[in-house]
Amino acid sequence: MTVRVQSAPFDFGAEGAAFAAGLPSGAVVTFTGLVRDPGGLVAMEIEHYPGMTERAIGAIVAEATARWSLDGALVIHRHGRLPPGEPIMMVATAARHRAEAFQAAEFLMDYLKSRAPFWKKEIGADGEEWVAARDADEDALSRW
Amino acid sequence: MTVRVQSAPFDFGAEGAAFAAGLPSGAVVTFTGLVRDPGGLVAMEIEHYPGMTERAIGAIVAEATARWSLDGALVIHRHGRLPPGEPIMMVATAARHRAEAFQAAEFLMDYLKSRAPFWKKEIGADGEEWVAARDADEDALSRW
Amino acid sequence: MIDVLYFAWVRERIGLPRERVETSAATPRDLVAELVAREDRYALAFADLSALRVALDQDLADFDAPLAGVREVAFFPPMTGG
Amino acid sequence: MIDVLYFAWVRERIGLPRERVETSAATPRDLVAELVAREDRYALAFADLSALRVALDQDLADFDAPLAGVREVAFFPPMTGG
Repeated sequence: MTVRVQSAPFDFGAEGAAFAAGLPSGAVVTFTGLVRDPGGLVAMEIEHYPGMTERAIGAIVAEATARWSLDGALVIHRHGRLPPGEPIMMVATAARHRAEAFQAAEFLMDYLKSRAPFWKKEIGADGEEWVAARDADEDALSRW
Repeated sequence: MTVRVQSAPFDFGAEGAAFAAGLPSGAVVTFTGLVRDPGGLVAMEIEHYPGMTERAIGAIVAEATARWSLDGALVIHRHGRLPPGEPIMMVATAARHRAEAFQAAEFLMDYLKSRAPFWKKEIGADGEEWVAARDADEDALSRW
Repeated sequence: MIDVLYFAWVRERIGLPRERVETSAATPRDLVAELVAREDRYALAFADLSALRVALDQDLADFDAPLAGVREVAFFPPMTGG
Repeated sequence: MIDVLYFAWVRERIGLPRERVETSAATPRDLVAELVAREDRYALAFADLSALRVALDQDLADFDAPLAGVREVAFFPPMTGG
């Protein structure tokens, strides 16, 4: 189980391939969140709470590995100023069967969205705005 | 939307990164199926039905793009003799929000498992055996 | 004349991947009955139709679907791709 | 003395990322009341507690949880990571 919190960019394809290499799993799922530009975005600024971030993500990953039979799990989350198109974060899960890998990846994403201390701010040409939490993200937790 | 049926190996990380490059999406999901070795496996032999394969996968991808708002979808499936550890197939989906990307990827997988004309045979040191279809795979279709 | 294709263990039991068959069968089920009457290897391959699938011109179909106008029939076990 | 941390727009409204506070507040809710009484910028930041979250020693907690023994309190809006 690997957790990395970093400002540096990463190549989600290379990370996914490195994650899967050598695992005995038949099923590998990756999710990657990218900076989307709905128009006029200069950058996404991501603030986090050092110390609590690693602790919260570690607890979420531990819960996922307790619920599903995983051969591996990976979480990478960036902070700082990210230009459009760059990856913000990724999760990867590996399991014997696809249902477990998919469920664990969705669980990790749902909890990372609402329980890991990151805050996104959109920097536009005309100003800045904190991204508001979506009710749908909080609601997503109730299915687990 | 890209569909490839091939005997050649592929690098699922590189394919995933190439798929995501240039897409406006915030969410990219990949699933990769690998040849798992439960012990003593020499190779996995995958037979398919040329012509029907491309037709069936095309119909499944079309159904997924009709159901979800996708910016892109990719399916690669191999046939022939594959050694343990190599990728058998992958799907990738890209969408604005993660729920759509996850659902479309799971839908593609469920239908590819049971509706695309591929058959797996395990080649072991002591003999060969066709992989039996799992009831769980057929049952998985009922949720869509 | 119709092209009949076999895959996976159906192909192995029958011993060939495809053949052209002269038939006036109205449905895949009728065609299976004609083949089974020919030789034991067909009887072995088609012993349990519930374990088999059929495609007509490369689309999954029912064993009771009409064969009229169909050029290619394929018999195979449930798919195990993915 | 307790370390109080602020993140995102809470930090921006209060104008600093962290401070040490002399307090005998029993809960985060009591601590907020003390801060709000100090200056308008705190009142602005804490105007709607339902829009805020609190962590005690880096674990999410309730605004009515006991502060006894806690060394670090953090206030912030709902998380938007992922």
